[in-house]
Amino acid sequence: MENLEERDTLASKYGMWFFLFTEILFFGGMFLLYSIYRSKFPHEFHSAAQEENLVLGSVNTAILLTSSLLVAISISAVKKGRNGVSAVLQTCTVFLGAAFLAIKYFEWHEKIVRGIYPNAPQLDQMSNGTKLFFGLYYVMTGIHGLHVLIGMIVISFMVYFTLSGNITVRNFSKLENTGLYWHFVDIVWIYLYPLFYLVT
Amino acid sequence: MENNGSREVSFYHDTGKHHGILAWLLSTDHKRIGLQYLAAIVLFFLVGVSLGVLIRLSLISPGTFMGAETYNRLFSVHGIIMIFLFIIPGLPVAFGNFFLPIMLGARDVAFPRLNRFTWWIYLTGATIIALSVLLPGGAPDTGWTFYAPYSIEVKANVGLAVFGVFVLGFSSILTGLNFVTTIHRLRAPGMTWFRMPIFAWTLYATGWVQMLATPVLAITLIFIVLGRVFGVGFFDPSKGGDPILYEHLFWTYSHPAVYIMVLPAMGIISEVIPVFARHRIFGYKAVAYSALGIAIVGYFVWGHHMFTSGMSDTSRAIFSFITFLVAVPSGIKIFNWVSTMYKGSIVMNSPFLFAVSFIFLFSIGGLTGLIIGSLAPNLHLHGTYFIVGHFHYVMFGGAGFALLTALHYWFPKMFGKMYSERPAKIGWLILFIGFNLLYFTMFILGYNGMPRRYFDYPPRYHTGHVLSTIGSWILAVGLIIIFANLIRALFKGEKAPSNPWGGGSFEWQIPSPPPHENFKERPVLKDNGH
Amino acid sequence: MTESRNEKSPHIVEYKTYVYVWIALMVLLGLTIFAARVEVSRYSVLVNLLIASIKTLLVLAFFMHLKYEGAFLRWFLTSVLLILSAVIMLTFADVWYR
Amino acid sequence: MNPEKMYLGPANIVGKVESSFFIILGICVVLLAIVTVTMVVFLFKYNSRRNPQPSEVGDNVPLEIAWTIIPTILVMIMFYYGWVDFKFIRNPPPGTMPVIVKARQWSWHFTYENGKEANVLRVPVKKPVQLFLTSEDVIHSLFIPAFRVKEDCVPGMMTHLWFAARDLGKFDIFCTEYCGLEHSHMRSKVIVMKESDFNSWYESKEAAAAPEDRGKELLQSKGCLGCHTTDGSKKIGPTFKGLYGRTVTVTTNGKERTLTADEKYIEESIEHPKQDIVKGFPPVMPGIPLSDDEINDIIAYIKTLK
Ligand code: HEA
Ligand code: HEA
Ligand code: HEC
Ligand code: CUA
Ligand SMILES: [Cu+2]
Repeated sequence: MENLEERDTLASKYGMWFFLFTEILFFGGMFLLYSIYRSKFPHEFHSAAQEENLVLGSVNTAILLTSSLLVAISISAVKKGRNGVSAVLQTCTVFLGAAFLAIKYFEWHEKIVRGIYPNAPQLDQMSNGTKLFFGLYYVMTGIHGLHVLIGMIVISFMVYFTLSGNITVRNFSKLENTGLYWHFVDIVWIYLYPLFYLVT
Repeated sequence: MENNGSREVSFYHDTGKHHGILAWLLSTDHKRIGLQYLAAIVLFFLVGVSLGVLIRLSLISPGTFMGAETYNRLFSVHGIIMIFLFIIPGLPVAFGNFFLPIMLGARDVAFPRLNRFTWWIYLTGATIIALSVLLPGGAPDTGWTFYAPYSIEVKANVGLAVFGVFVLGFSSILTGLNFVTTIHRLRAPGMTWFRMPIFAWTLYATGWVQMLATPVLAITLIFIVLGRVFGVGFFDPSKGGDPILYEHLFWTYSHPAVYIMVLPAMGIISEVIPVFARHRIFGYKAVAYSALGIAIVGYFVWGHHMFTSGMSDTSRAIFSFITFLVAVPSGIKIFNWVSTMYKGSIVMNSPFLFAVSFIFLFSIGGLTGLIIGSLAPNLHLHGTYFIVGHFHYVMFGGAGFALLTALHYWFPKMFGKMYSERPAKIGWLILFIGFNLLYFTMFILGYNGMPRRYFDYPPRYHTGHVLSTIGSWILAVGLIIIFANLIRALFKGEKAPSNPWGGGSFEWQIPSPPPHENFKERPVLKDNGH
Repeated sequence: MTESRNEKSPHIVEYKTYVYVWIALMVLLGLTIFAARVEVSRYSVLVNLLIASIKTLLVLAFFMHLKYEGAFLRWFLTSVLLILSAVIMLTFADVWYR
Repeated sequence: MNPEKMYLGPANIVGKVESSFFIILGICVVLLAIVTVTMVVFLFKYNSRRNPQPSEVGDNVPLEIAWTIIPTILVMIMFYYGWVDFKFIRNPPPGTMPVIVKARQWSWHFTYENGKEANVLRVPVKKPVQLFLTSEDVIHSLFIPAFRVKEDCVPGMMTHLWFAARDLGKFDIFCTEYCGLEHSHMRSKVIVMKESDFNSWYESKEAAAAPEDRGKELLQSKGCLGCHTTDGSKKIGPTFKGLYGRTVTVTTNGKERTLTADEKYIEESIEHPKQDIVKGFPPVMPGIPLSDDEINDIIAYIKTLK
């Protein structure tokens, strides 16, 4: 049975992609709600989006795109046998993720102080479309943020594996799959960004 | 491949570093996991049906045995257990786990540890649901559909139950992912896609539905929890939300979910009929493709649960149209099964009896599905006992009977013991009679306007309810005989040969029960396996 | 169907390819801000979504290696996206005509 | 088919639903019979005792195509019949009599064009009536089995259905969307009256009645009697009989206290139902908006219930 003994990297890659497909439909449910409520309340969404901080949103986009670049290069590095380079790049990715979340924290904090959060008395005064916009904003960026957090944790493990020799030139599918996940999280943000910051 | 079973160690013997119960709970052997799932599934089935009997008991004399509050919780918990703990995981996790790798000629599934993990998630989900039933605050009383805004406002432990279902969804997604990858990567040499057993085909289609539909339920349930905890009003009209969107999202999952229930069942029937008819399955490719057809078309018919919901008339028409299309691939399967018997040499053993009654009962269930899938009749029949009749026919008469088929078909292989035929057949007959009395009456009740989820009802429906309840008692007798017979066989049954029925797929070429690594050497498929 | 049992030698994408892709992504980011701020037209939302989709394609093709994988995964991904859009369209068939 | 020509049930919709139902049922029964009979014949004919040797049968592509195409055509026919009748059922003729239906846990409330309110639905015979349905809390569904009509009452939006009754009499109204504890008792009646009877009811002013009578009427129309009785028996809430002056034990903010039910207390109980919860009852009473006058009328009526 040695045939089966072999590590089937293609199987794990398929597994990861299949998992990402489920993630697409998971976020798909939210995008569905967003598009329907936006088509019902175009003006409210338009004006509510003005509350968003375009600069912070754009900086965050740049951060995530850059982190994706680092992950991609780190995989090529491992394939070339440069584990040290790879580990440094991965660490940088984790820090970029942290920066993303920190900025997100300030954005949320700033809104919550102004009483813009679900069920807040101030928000309840506003129009229905505004309530929905911010409800969606918190839920979608929140769940996305959770994904970023999980990604950071997983990448931290990968840094450890890269340094400890668990990930090698011949056995890197763990890292590759982590990379896929991280890029996916990036893609979700690529869409969240125009939907919440640019619809003004 | 010759069979020298005596020298190979059956998977029941512990070989790893753990022993006893731990060796089972930590094992990543797909057969052990499958058996543990089977135990859980049968347990929840028995809990669920017992609740069903209580529902029936209350209905012969509302108010005598319980109050409205208890009744509402009863049918909700009955539905939640039956759907999310029994029938959606049901066939794939128990029989798929045990037999899919063997049928493909593999040693295990693609991700054995992930498989183990799904079992723990399943158990966690089940525990959370059990807590929601038992904790003070009250069992959920929303029905299994958790319709907003009621589910957001009500006091009972709905949040917990919903969270439990969410967790179970994870288990379901990962199982589907595991099986699909297994089928892609671990087929034995020579086993091309069109030489796979049909059961593998149906699990493949099911796996895709699990992966692509369940996440939608997950996010929907998160919205319910967020609504309850943080007051996020996506489905709350006073905050601009739209309750009908909840129904859309819920059924976007829950209709495909009914095919998660029935596709593996169809796979099992496609395995059993040819074996006992001593005849190759008729129209192999058509049966295989129709599984994919059901899975794909089934994704786009969810709106038929919402014909009276206030959805736009345009989309009602669209959904009704697609609903009718999904009947065609189901029909193809039925016709091919029947033709498989043509010019066969049929042996009427108990697995075959269950399989044949599946065809009959599922046809009734499916055809009544068409009646309610039609726009005008649905306006009358929606929300009545006609629907209750329909889904018990497809779920119990379909998937439930397939579970019994599989139990009787694979019992010798799984446990290495033979059960006695006679009690199994008697049990089957009683079950069949009781079943039809219990559920056919519901069609008549429903046609006469008896609404579902009713604790109390006008007296003119009383006769029907009494008949139906009597049916439930007969059915109970049948089930008890069947399970008693199997349990007896576990302890007292004769040793089973490796191929008692003369089956052709790989599992019958290895000893009963199978050895640890299934095959001594990788099997190669030479002839046409089915 | 191209399903080789194991990849022979891993495909290594050069660092600089990735850097070019990153530069392209950054340019698109600038473009999308520009489109949103300056060009205040009805179509700016559409333009923004279009740009987002181009960015996504770049990430998928290069960072996620889809360009170098077999056709299998590409087909699966396409079907998944088709299913999602069909679901969204069917739901809109309700919301728009209600 | 012209449903006006023949008698098909107590409302015009019945014939529509029924005809498509029976056409589809007919096709289904035939299909089921074909499948079952063929199967049973095979079971006997090709039983291993009678036919010990199976014979090889190759796949049959024309047959596969046939049983793909023919069922497709059949289901299209079924769809068609359901759909044409549906179009009739969903599109009322011009000039219907509108009635607004408000559903709430767990009672029905009907409002007519001239502002008349009731909790049973009175309609004139032969006249097309259109119901506009909505809900004040969760989703309900109005179902008149005898008329074969049903539509959900969704909070925050207006749905509709229509029918023209043909027979005089009283018919059940059920709620068929699960809405909580008393879902199965959320019933009412539709009363089909002669045109003249209906008109005299419709035009009648609620004779400037005494406050007690208005109170009684309000309890009816506001759905209080869904949960409370006036005869001393316990329903979901405590009975109104003898309420005024009764000593009640209530829980306020988790603390129990005993008090005597006076006007103030009853008014408070109605306006803020969640504040004082009577011992032994669940805190399920909804806040139902009532004007001060209306509350006074209700109290006046409760006072008469000794
Ligand atoms: C195992 C589960 C299962 C399966 C397989 C099905 C299969 C089908 N169901 Fe069912 N359904 C449920 C479980 C299932 N259902 C449940 C649980 C509910 C209620 C949910 C709730 O509200 O709680 C429900 C409710 C439900 C409704 C909503 C009713 C309402 O609430 O108003 C509708 C309406 O269209 C429907 C239709 C169908 C159809 C058309 C099929 C088709 O797939 C059936 C196809 C099969 C056949 C047609 C029979 C075999 C074929 C032949 C004999 C060949 C010849 C026939 C032709 C080609 C015409 N179902
Ligand atoms: C697979 C799914 C499944 C199965 C098998 C069943 C089985 C049964 N169900 Fe189920 N039912 C549902 C799924 C299922 N149900 C769902 C999803 C709903 C909708 C809930 C909702 O509205 O939200 C529902 C709703 C529902 C209703 C409608 C309630 C209402 O609307 O008010 C009724 C009423 O009669 C009912 C009855 C029964 C009965 C009598 C059985 C019988 O089959 C039970 C027969 C079993 C026995 C008679 C028990 C015999 C055995 C034992 C007691 C154990 C012996 C053990 C050993 C010897 C080991 N069910
Ligand atoms: C959903 C069911 C329900 C409806 C509808 C309802 N009530 Fe109640 N009511 C209750 C329950 C349960 C209680 C006891 C618990 C409490 O005090 O909240 C109660 C308590 C009361 C009390 C205090 C009784 C006492 O014995 O102290 C009054 C007065 C009252 N209701 C009036 C009304 C009026 C007037 C209406 C209609 C406008 C109404 N209720 C509608 C369920 C209901
Ligand atoms: Cu109102 Cu059920
Ligand atoms: Cu369905």
